[in-house]
Formats: sequence, structure tokens, C-alpha cells
Amino acid sequence: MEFIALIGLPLVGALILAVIGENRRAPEINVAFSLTTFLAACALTARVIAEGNLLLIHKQIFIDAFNVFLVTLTAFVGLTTSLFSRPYMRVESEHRRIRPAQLRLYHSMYQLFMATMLIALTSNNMGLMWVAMEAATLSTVLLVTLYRTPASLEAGWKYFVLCGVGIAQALFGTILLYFAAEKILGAEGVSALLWTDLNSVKTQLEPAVLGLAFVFLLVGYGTKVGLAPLHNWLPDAHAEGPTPISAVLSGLLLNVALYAVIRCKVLVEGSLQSDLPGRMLMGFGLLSVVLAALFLWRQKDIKRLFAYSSIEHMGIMTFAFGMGGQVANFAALLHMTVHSLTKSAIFFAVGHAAQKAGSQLMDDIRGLITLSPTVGWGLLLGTVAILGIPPFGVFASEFLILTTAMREQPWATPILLFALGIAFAAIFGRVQPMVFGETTAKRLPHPPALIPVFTHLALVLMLGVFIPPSLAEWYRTAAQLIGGQ
Amino acid sequence: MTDVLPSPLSLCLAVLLAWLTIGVVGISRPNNLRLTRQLFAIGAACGAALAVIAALSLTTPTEQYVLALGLPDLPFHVRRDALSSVFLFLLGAASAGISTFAAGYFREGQGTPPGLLCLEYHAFLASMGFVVLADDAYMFMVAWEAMALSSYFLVTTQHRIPEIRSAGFIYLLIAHLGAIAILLSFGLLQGGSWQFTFDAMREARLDPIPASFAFLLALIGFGAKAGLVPLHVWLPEAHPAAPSPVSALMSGVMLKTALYGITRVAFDLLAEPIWWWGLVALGIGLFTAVFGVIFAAVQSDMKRLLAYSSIENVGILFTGFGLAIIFKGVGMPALAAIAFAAMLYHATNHAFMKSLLFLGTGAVLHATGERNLGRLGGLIHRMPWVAWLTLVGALAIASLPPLNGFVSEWLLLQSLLFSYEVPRPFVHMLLPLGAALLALAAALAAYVMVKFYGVIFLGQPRESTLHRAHDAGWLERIGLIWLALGCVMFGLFPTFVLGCLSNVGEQLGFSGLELETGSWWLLVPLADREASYAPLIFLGTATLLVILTIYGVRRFYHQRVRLGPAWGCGFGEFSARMQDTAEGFGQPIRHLFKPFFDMKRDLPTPFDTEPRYRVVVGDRLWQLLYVPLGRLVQLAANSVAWLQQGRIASYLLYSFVTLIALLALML
Amino acid sequence: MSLPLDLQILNSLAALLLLVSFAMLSQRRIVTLVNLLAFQGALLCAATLLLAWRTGANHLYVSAGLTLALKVIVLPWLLHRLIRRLDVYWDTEPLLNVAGTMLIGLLIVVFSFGLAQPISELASTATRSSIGIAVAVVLLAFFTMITRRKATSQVVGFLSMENGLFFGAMSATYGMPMIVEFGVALDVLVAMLVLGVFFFQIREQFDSLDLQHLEALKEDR
Amino acid sequence: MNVTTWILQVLEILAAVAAAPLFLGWVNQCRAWLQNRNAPSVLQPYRNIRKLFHKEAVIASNASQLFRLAPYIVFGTMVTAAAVIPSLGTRLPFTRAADAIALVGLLATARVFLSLAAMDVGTAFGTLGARREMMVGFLAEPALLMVIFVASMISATTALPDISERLATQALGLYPSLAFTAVAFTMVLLAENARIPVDNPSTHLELTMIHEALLLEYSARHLALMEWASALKLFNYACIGFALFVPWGAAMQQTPLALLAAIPALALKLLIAGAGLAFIETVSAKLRVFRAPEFLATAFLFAVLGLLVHLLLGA
Repeated sequence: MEFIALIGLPLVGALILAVIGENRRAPEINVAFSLTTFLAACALTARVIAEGNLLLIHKQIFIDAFNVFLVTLTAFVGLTTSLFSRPYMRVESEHRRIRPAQLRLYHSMYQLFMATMLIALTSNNMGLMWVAMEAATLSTVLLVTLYRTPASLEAGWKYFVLCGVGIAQALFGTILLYFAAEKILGAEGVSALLWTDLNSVKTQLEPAVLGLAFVFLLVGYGTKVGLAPLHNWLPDAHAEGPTPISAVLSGLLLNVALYAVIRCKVLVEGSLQSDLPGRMLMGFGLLSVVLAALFLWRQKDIKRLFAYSSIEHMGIMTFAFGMGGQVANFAALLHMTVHSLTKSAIFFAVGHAAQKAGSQLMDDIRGLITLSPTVGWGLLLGTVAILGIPPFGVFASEFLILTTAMREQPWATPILLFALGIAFAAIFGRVQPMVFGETTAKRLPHPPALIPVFTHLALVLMLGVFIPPSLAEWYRTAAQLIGGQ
Repeated sequence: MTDVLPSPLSLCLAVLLAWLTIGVVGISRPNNLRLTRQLFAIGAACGAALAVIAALSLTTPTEQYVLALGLPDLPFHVRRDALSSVFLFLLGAASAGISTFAAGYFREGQGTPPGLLCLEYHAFLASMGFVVLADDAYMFMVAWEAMALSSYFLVTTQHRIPEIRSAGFIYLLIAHLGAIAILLSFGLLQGGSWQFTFDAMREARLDPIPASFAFLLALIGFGAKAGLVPLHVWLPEAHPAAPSPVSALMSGVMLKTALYGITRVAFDLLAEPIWWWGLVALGIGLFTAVFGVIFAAVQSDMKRLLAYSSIENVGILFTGFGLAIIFKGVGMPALAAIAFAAMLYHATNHAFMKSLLFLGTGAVLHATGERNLGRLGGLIHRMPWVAWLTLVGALAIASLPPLNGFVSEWLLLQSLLFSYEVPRPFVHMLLPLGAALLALAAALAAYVMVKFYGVIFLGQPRESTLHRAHDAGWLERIGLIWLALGCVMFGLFPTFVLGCLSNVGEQLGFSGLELETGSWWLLVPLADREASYAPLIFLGTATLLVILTIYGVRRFYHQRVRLGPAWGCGFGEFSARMQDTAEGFGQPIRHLFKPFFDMKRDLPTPFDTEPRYRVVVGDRLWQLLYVPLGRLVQLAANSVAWLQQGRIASYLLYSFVTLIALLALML
Repeated sequence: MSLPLDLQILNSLAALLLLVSFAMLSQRRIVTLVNLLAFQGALLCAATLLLAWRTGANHLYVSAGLTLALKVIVLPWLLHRLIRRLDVYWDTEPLLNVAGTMLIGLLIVVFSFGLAQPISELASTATRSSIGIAVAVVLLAFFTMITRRKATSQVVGFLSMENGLFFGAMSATYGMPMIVEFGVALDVLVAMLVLGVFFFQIREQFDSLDLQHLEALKEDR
Repeated sequence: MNVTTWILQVLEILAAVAAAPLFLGWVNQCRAWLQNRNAPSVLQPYRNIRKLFHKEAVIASNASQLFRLAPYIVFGTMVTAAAVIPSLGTRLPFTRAADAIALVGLLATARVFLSLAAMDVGTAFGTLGARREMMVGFLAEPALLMVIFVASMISATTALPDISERLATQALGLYPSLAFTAVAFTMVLLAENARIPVDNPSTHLELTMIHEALLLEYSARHLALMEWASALKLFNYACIGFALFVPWGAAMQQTPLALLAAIPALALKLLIAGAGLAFIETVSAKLRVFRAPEFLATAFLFAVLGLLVHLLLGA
């Protein structure tokens, strides 16, 4: 029941908004649907906590601690983002940057995007998951190109092609997976694609095939995660789309993709009985962190800056999942949470800042604190949080990851820390002048919607000094599921 | 603890929480200046309470709590032992004076609303307290970085000034890099147990090599916060940038938390320090001391001058620290105890005197709006309170008897003096030279302070506006008096102080001080060597003699006095501009220590209608270390940039190659 | 070797597929490219039908139908319309000259055969030997995309990659479960539609589909 | 400690205060002889001081309290120093109040107040003098400290009386280390007491003067105290020198007789020392101000050599 609501609501919302999307109240409707979705997610969570894992609709849907926590997170960020997009899109349309038709497209695609992500998360069927992932790409491509500027078109095109090709690799991986599984589970029915069934027999699956399958899956979904060197679509897409979309892309879509990778990793590791997949993940992770940190030094566009920071953090998570083990997984999950919250909060603030300054170039954005204290502080605190400075939660996860890395992969620790240091210098050195100093810009009539920003930051802060036992327990079980040895 | 009173630790925590609450209350009414001032006053009271608690708890046994916060597997551990108590006392006592001053200091138009300032300020205080109480790596890091962050916000209070922005950036950057080093050090310290509580680290008996790495990393990390050369560059930028009470806190207290950290690591977590670590610390410390004081001598901004003097004192502290390690490492317990006690003593003293001086400059800044020594002068007539109280601080920091600065310096020299008995070749010859360097630093400090005090308060006003300068308000006076009193008391009763500090040493495995307990007025740190020092007698006699002479002169001779214009070697008309400027006063130093500076001078030519003389003294380390580093990173960034040429085909190629490579790997 | 006739036919179909991929790799005339794509689709469809008849797996008929509908009729038609509307008939000189392209193509084929070896040994299907060809087709298509400058030809490459995947699925496992098949087909269709929108947007911005216009967003400036 | 010892202590202090100008007079006289001028009386310093005391004090109108207070403080510190230094007896109660290092600190205090007072009126010369005085100070202090170190290494203590006792009581022998340090000490003494070659006490040529520049604004009783204090300073340094290098003759036990017996010894030492000082001043030429650092660096070098020699030979 909750599940039907969870998936159905956004779909319905997409349909409705596809019709009345340019209505003056459309943003509110959008919020309403996101809110109900979020409530459904909470209900579902409650049920999972109460009854344990769920298998629904002929085992097509599987919900366990791992994905239900992502579902809640997704729904929550979806809600706050819709809250944020209300005033944001208003301003955009008043500035004639988008026409009503585009507004309609935006709203309906927003809901559709939510739906696809939720399906991708909850689907037990690897094939279905693939379909949902692809759908998620398709639903956002047109959002990236919403402004129809040359840059946005280019970004959208790259996003489309690169992710399309990537996803194609993933499909081949899925085929191989199916091929390997059908030996054991039989071809009839879809049992051979159900993660739960695969998981139960993973040790019997043919290592050679699964190895190859994993490569394809990793390259495929990894492209969507934004792992270097497959990341090239990410900064463009983040920078050129409307800010709410940047927020959900980096706050949610990347998580979902990473989730897919991890699901596959669990199977493959089980079959290969070797830590090769883990090694691959770690390699990708480190490469992403280092490259992103270096790229940060060349940024002029604020959204590109934070897009690269997303790559960096995805790298950190990937590295952590690659290390595996109870603590590392725990830390990675925690990092997923705090990163989504913080990064989307940052993008909210950035959105308002860019609107106020009328430009995304960092040189044009100055003196935010004097222009609008809330936006300024939001951006500053968000940046501080994302840079992993206590008492914010990002530090908590990074602390765990680093300490585990010292134990498991001592060689990697200096590299990570080095990259983090560089990233710190780059990001902070660019954000500070935007927040502080004098400004010539004039205040905008619209009060910024900063409840989302500060709720997110408050949550992150809380996670930094106090993780509620229930939540911790939840993470633990999830970490177990992902195979804490 | 079974007695009726709550344990000191809980009381300390209560005070820290009180500070946080004060901050929150302050932010709730951001623009209410009256409320903010009252809050600062309350904060000062809390500080005093903390000082008292800490002082009383110096002799009580260690206590430990586990809070229900932090990570699920690593909740916050707090622990209070004698060492923490010392630094808590330091924090409380100094902040009591500073907050009182601040209550009268902060005005409108500081750039940041006072309520916010109140929050940042008290969060800063509380985080420093938590640093000292933390008993596991996670909480320590959290408190440590929270301290850096809150102080960063305080430094950037007047963020409209570009220099202050860059100062803040450098400050936070170096603080963060330091934190990374500390984190690594903790990673080594846990020594295979993978428990990050300090208890586990105490248990872990590290082998010499990892232990050494851990120590060096910690030295780098904490040195970055303390401002050891070459990691000092942020300090002279950031400390002056902050509002004076904050500068006072940063110089007076925050630097000491770094000392606390390294002490905790070296003597507590790594129970058995190796003697050559001390040599490293000592060397860096001495260099830092001389370096700092030399740069202080050539500054012409009064707060920068004080900041550099803080660098000098940090150097002295680390000298003591190094000595303690050396003596402990080679098995000379008595001297080790002295050096250690001297270090803690100096830390406390510096907290008082440097805060006093910074607050003095703050008062001057408010009265005149001027930080440049070249535009001050003669203020002793306009603001006598500030002038005379600051004099105490200046004399103390110049380490002149009978004030407190001298006692710690004296103890340090005492221990350094007998370092020739260290049973290591070369070392026993080098260390006495170290003593000479220390003496040089002390003497130069006197030079600096004469410059500082003389140029600001004595002579004639260099600007006409200075005649309108007003003296500090009563709250500010109370703050200054409190700190000055501290300088005097800690100078006059060293025996008591050492009595307490000896206990700290014992808790960290030093032998107790062999104080000659016979006479409370006479300080004999090493009973077997008759070296002794009696500040009270000193002061007593000196004052007695002064009074006697005055009386005698008055008694036997007339006391006619005629006021006239200054003679000035008979120059007819002499103006304020004839006095030595700050630059002029620094000139001998610039001349003697040329190699240290990179100097940019433009001298007037004889034909200039209005001759201008300008000299900018820069720090060579910028060019030598930091600029190249930045270039290197930029270079790396540029070199990876070609990866992203915007051509989709190449992007596809990347993923293609990646795919092929991984497949090949799998085969 | 005495394979039953149908298998021989299947294998020759597979060989043809590979050949077509090579042709696409070298072909620069976009219209021809699209025709080749359609032809590839047809081959795929034929193979599927044959397999369906051989194994009697009914769902294969469905997917054969899907293939026919999508890859032989709808998509080529769409593309042709696009080409006509945007009149882009020729791709400019590929980034790599034909000889070089062919050489690398050969290497890719060798690699993919080697890659498919272990899989084909495990495979129980009659068509196991053609798995290698499927992989080859995928990678060749990938490579085609890399070498092209025009958006349209890249799309064609993309679609032929889809074909390769489909062929792989079929020859390895007699196709995926129906639900997935439908999903994939749907996605491809939507993708095509999105693409159509795209092309017109790109067109109205740059009045050409030359990808060199799409190289503004980059780091090394 | 009974009353008599305290009385003796007070007497010793008084003796030192009284004898200081005499020593200065003696040095001047010797100089005059060596430069074959006809010498002023040995008592000339007393006369000067007396004259100054009777004069009416003229004080710059913009002088602060610090300016008036400084002479008393300087004088007071110098007397305290005299009390600490074991000139006649080593066992006097007061000598325990400070060891050699504290003594250096005490002298530094006097110097700082002198300089501050000089800066107070704000004339060009006052600040100039202060600057130079402090420069000489921070160069001389390390050297002086090294000298004390060597002595205290030999006698394993920093308390002056114990140093001199041990040096006096141990077997008479050649101490190369002490020889080196003695040279160093003499140079420091010259520098600290504003004698040629570092400064010229009898010039008011502004380019060269250091000590005199500090006193320019002072007159009458204040000047008298300052002059007296500087005489006392010279005397103290001499006594420190004796305590370190020629400790023989000072009273080891605190009885009146012993102290009485010690007086001629001290007088003899002072006579010789004064003559020597005068000789050095005569044969050497005044250095430029920025040669002074080199001069003191040499002193420091000698002290360090003494130290190393001691560590090497244990002698």
C-alpha cells in the first residue's frame, strides 16, 4: 500500500502537472505531491523497521534497510527541493528565462524523475532497475536543456550521449548477469534477474562471466555516478540546468547510480570470492577524488565548482564502499546522507545567489552576506560543511572513512588527505570572496526560500555531533546487507 | 566521587554549556547591544568560576565521563586531569578579564551584529574548553576544528577589508592542513587497536619508528596552530585582523591549546618520549623565538608587533617543551620536571600578559582609531589608566623581574643551564648555546617592548587628533586590572604556582619538583643547587629603597621644580615629527638581521619637494615556501585540464578505453 | 563440421551483422549509414525469428516483432525524416582515416572474441559461438561513435550498439525476460523521441549538427 | 639570620653606595694621568652629585610621571643589585635573594626604565639614545649570560656567592675557560657602562653618544641620582667581575671582623681594576655605533670559546 502510494503519487503528479504545469499554482501542487510522496516514504520506512524486509508484487519489488533509507532520503530531498524551486522558478519565469510551456515540462518531469529514481531504488529486478535508470536520464535530459541556451544544449547532448552509451554498457552487463544466473535459476520467469534470488545463489554463479558483467555494469552505472574518467558529462549538466535540477542530480541521482553499483558489487563479490571488484571501486574512487580536487582549481562558474565537489565526494563514497567492511560501509552510507543534504542545501543557496547576482560566474558574485545575510550564511556554512569541517556531519563520515583507510589501505590515506586539502583550498578560496566583501548588486524583491537550506544544514550539524541510535542501528543493518564481512 | 559537591569535571562542563547558552541567547537578539554587553559580563563571571574550579581541581584525582553524543561506536569521552586543569584555569582566568573588557568594548558598526559576535565569541571559548577536556580523537578533532571555525568567523568580523579576508582564508587553510596532520598522527597513535579513545592510545605501546612519525605529525599539526616557523605565516595576519578582545583570546589562550595538544600527545599518549624529539622541538622553538622577536622589532602596526611577539613566546614554550623531552629521554628527572613546569608556567604567564597588551592596544584603537605606531604617541597623558596598566604587561613580557614573565624565563634558563650534563655528544655543547639564543630573544623582547610602549604612550602625540583621545571605560579598566594583577601575582608567588604545577608533572610521570619548601618567599627549584630567587624581597627592597631615596632627597634638599619646554640639545623649534618613528626604532634590527627580511625601501631623493620614506619589511618564507607550493598545485591543475577538451568523441574514448582496460584486467 | 542448416544460417547471419558493423564504421554517407542500420535490424529480426522457430520459445517472436517494428521501420524512418528535415547527408572526414579505423576495428574484433571465449564455453545455447560477434558489434558501434563528428551518425552508432546488445542477449540466453524487453524497447523509443526534440533544438541554435559546435564547455581554456 | 647579619648587610649596601662615586673618580683620575692631563680630584663625582642636588630641577612641560619616577627606580634597582652582589661578604643574607640570572634581569630592568624615561619627553636625542642603549643591551646580555654560564658550570650553581666561594676554595690552578670568559666579561663591562670603545662618557657629540643622550632632559636631583646610579652600575659590574674571576679575599663567614678584613682586599681589587679600565679606555678608540655589535659579538665568541674549552678540558 505505502509502496503503491510511493511510486504512484509522483507518476500521477507527473501526469497532472503535464497538463496544468504552467498554472500559477503548479509549484504548490508540485510541493504537495512531493510532500505526500515523502509521507508515503516515511510510512514505508516505519513498516520496514517494524516488519523487516519486504517483497512485493511477485518479488519484483524488494525493500530492505539499505534502499528504504535511500528512499526516505530521496523523498525528503525531493520535498525540500520542490519547496526551494517554488520561489526560484517564479523568479526565473518572471525574468522571462523560461516560458510557461517549459515550466510545465519542468514540473511534470520533476515528478517523473522522482518516480524513476524511486523505482530504480526499490526494484528487485536488475532489468527493471536498468530501465528505471535509463528513464531517469531521459527525464532529466530535457530539464538540463530547459534554458535552450547553446551551452545548455551542449550539456544536455553530452549528458544524453555519454549516459546513454554508459547505460548501454550496463545493459550488456545485466544480460551477462542474467546469462550466468539462468544456469542456476532457470530461464522461465524473471527469477534469474531478481536480486534477492541472485543474492541467495551468488556463490554458485560463474565467476568468469560475473567478472565481465561487473566490468560492464561498473562502467555503465559508474558513468552515471560520475566516476573519473567517465565523469565528463556531470559538470556540464549540473552547471547548465536549472538549479533545482542540479540539486537533485547531485544530491540524489548520483546516489541512486552508486546504489546500483553497490548492489551489483555485492553479487559479484559473492561469486568471485575475491576483492577485485572492491579494488576497482577504490581505484575509481581515488582517481575521482584526486582529479576532481585538481579540476576545482580551474573553476570560474560556481555551479561547476560544486559539481566537481560532488564528483570528489562520490569518489570518497566509492572508495569507502570499495574497502568494504562494516565500518567503511557504515561511513559511506552516512556520507551519502550528509552529502546529499549538504550539497543540495548548497545548490539552493547558490541558486539564490546566482539569481541575485544575475550570473553564475564567481567573479560576478560578491558580498552575499551584505546583500542577503541568510543566503550568505547558508552558502558559507554549507561550504564549510561540505569541506568536512566539524562539527558538521561530513566530517564524521570522513573521519570514519579515513581512519578505516589507515587500517585497510594505508597507502591510500595520504592521497585522500592530500586531495582533501587541495579541494579545501580551492573551494574555500573561491567561496569566501563571494560571501564576504562589498557588493554593488541590489536586493531582489523575492525573499529567498531558505527553510530547506537551514533544515538540511541543521540535520547535517546534528549528524556531526549526535547520530540517533535508531538511525545508527539502521545504518548498521544496511552496512551488513552490503556485506560487511 | 561521593562527596556532596558535584565533581570538578561536571562543573567545568556546566560552565562550557553556560557559555554556549550565552551565545545562543545572544544570537536570538542579534542587534541588542545592551543585552550583548550584559551577556559578555555574565560570560566573564563564568570564566572566573571556571578558573576557580580548575585551580581547586589541580590536586584532585583524574576523572572521566562518556557523553551520549558523538559517533555510535565512538561516543564523546571527556576527561579532566591536572594538565587539563592548568589549561582550563588559563582559559578561565584570561577569558574572565577579556570578557569583562569586551563587555565595555564592542560597539555598533563592527560589521557583524553584536549578537552574532557574542555567539561566535562564546562558541570559541567553549570549543577551547572542549579541546582541553576531550578524551578521544573524534571529540578532540571536532572541538579543535570548531575552535578554528569560530575564531575564523571572529577574525573576519570586518570582512569588508580585503586584507582581513585573505588573512581569514590563510588562517583557516593552515588550520585545516594542521588538523589533517593531527588526524594522521592519531591514526598512528591508536597503534593497531583501532580504538580512537585516548585511553586506547595510552595502552598502545608504539615502536620507536611509528611513535616518532606520530610525534612529528603532531608537531606539524599543533605547530601550525601555535605558529611555529615556517607555519607561522597566518598568525601575524589573522591576530591583528580580529577585534582586540578576540586577538587577545587567540594569542593568549588559543595558542596554548596547541601547546596542550602536543604535550598531551608527547607525554601522555606516547608515554615514553625519545630524547631526539626534544632536540627537534627545541631547535624549531629557538628559531621561532628569535625569528618572531626580530620581526616584532621591525613592525609598525602595533597589533602585528604583538602577534610576532606571540610567535616569539610560542618559540619559548616549545623550547621548554623540547627541553622537558630531552631531559626525560636521557633520564634527568629533576631537570625535566623543571623544564616542564617552566613551560606550563610561561604558558600561563603569556596568557595574562599578551591578553593585557592586546586589550591595551584595543583601548588605544578605540580612543584613536589608529593602529599605526607612526601616528601615535604621548597617550600616557590622555589615557593614564591604560598606559600604566599596559606598562605592567610590557615589562612582564620583556621578562623583567619581579614580574611573572621573568620567573618562567628564569626557570627555563635554570634547566637549560645544566643541560651540559646531558650524556649525549654534541648535544651537551649545543644546548648552552641555545640558552644564549633564549637570552637574546628575551633581551630583544625588552627592545621590542620599549619600542612598543615608548612609541605609543610616551613622547609627544604624532597627530593632532590624538589630543581628543579618551581613557578606557570602567568595565575595560576592570578587565585590564584583572590581567595586570595576574601578571604581578604570578611574578610574586612562584613557589605556590610551582607547587601546583609539580603535581601536574607527577601525573604525567615526571618526578616531583624538589622545591625547597622551607621558605615560602624564596624560590629554590633545585634543592641541591643553591640557585634561588626571591621576587618578594626584590620588590620589597626596591620599593623600600625608592621610597627611602625619595624621602631622603625631599628631607635633605629642597624640592623646587620648574616646568619648561624640553631642551632637546638646544634645538630651537622642535616638533613631534623629530621623534623617532617606529621604523626608525626598528632600524638597528633591520641593519643587524638583514638576511631575515625581504625589504622594499623607497628612499627620498634630495630633490623631492616633499620627501617620503617608506619601508616594507616582508617575510622571505612566503617567496621561499608558500608561493612555490601554490604554483605547483596550479601547475598540476593546468596539466590535468587537457583531459577535458569538451569534445564528446574524446569523452567516449575515455570510457571506451576504461572499458577495454578493465575487461583486459578481468581476463 | 556438420552443423544443422539453420545453425549455419544463424552463424552466417551473425557474420553478416559483423560485416555490417564494419561497413558502418567506414561509411561516411549518413543516409547509407541509416540504411545499414535498418539492414542490421533486419538481420537481427531474421536471426530472432529463426531462433524462435528453432527453440520454439514464443517470447522470441514478440521480440522479433519488436525489433522489426522499432529497428527496421520506426527508427530508420525517424532518422530519414530528420536527415531530410535538417539536410545533413554527409559526415565530414572522420577523425581517423578509414585504414586506421579498420585496423583498430580488427583488433577490437579479436579482443572481443577472446573476451567471449569463456562465456561461449559456458553457454548452453545453440548460438553460443555468436556471443563473440555480439560483443564485437557492441564495441565496434562504440568505436564508430567515437570516430564520428556529426550528431546523427553518432546516434546511428548508438542504435547499432543497441542492436549488438540485443543480439548478445539473444544468442547468449535466447533473449531477456519479456518485461525487460518491453522496458528496453520503450526506453529506446523514448530516447529517439527525446533525440528528435534535441536535434531541432541544436539545429535552431547552431544551424548544423556538427559536433564541433558542441565543444564550448571544457576545462582547458 | 639574626639582627647583626642584617645590620652588616645594610652596612655593606651603604658602603657600596658610598664607594661607587669614589671608584668612578679613581677611574677618571687614572685616565687623566694616562692621557697626561692634570687630573680632577678623586672626590669630583661627589662634588658633582652634591651640586646637582642643590640645583633647581627643570622638567620638560610635557614630561609624564614616568619621567620623574624613573631616576628613583633606576637608583633603587642599582642599589638592590649592589645588595645582591657579594662584594665584601659572600654569606650575607641578601645574596640569596637573587642568583646571577636574576641579577642580569635586575640590570635589564634599570636599562628599560632608563630608556623609557628618555623617550618620555619625545626629543630626537632621547629616542635615539634609547634605541642605541637597548641595542647594546640586547647584544651584551647573551654574552654576559654565557660568561655566567661558564662560571656556573665550573661551580655547578648560578648563585653568585656560591660560585665565588667554590672558585675561591678549589685548588689554585689555571682555568683557560675562565681566562676567555674574563676577556668577554671585560668587553661586556665596557659596553654596558658606556665606556670607550662603545661609548664615550665624556662627550655630548650626538652622533656617537649613547648613555649621555638618555640623560639629556634630566637636571638637578634627578640627574644626580642618574649619575650616581651609573657610578653604582660600574661598581657593581666590577664586583661581579671580582666574584667570578678573583673571588679571593671576600669574607666567607658573616662576622664583623671578617667583613672588615675583606675591605682592604676589595679596595685593592678596585684600585687595580680601575687602573686597568682606564688603561683600556686610553689605548682603544671609540667605535662607530654599528661597530658595537661586532665588538659584542667578539665578546660573545670569547664566552662561547670559554664554554667549549671548559666542556672539552673540564677546566
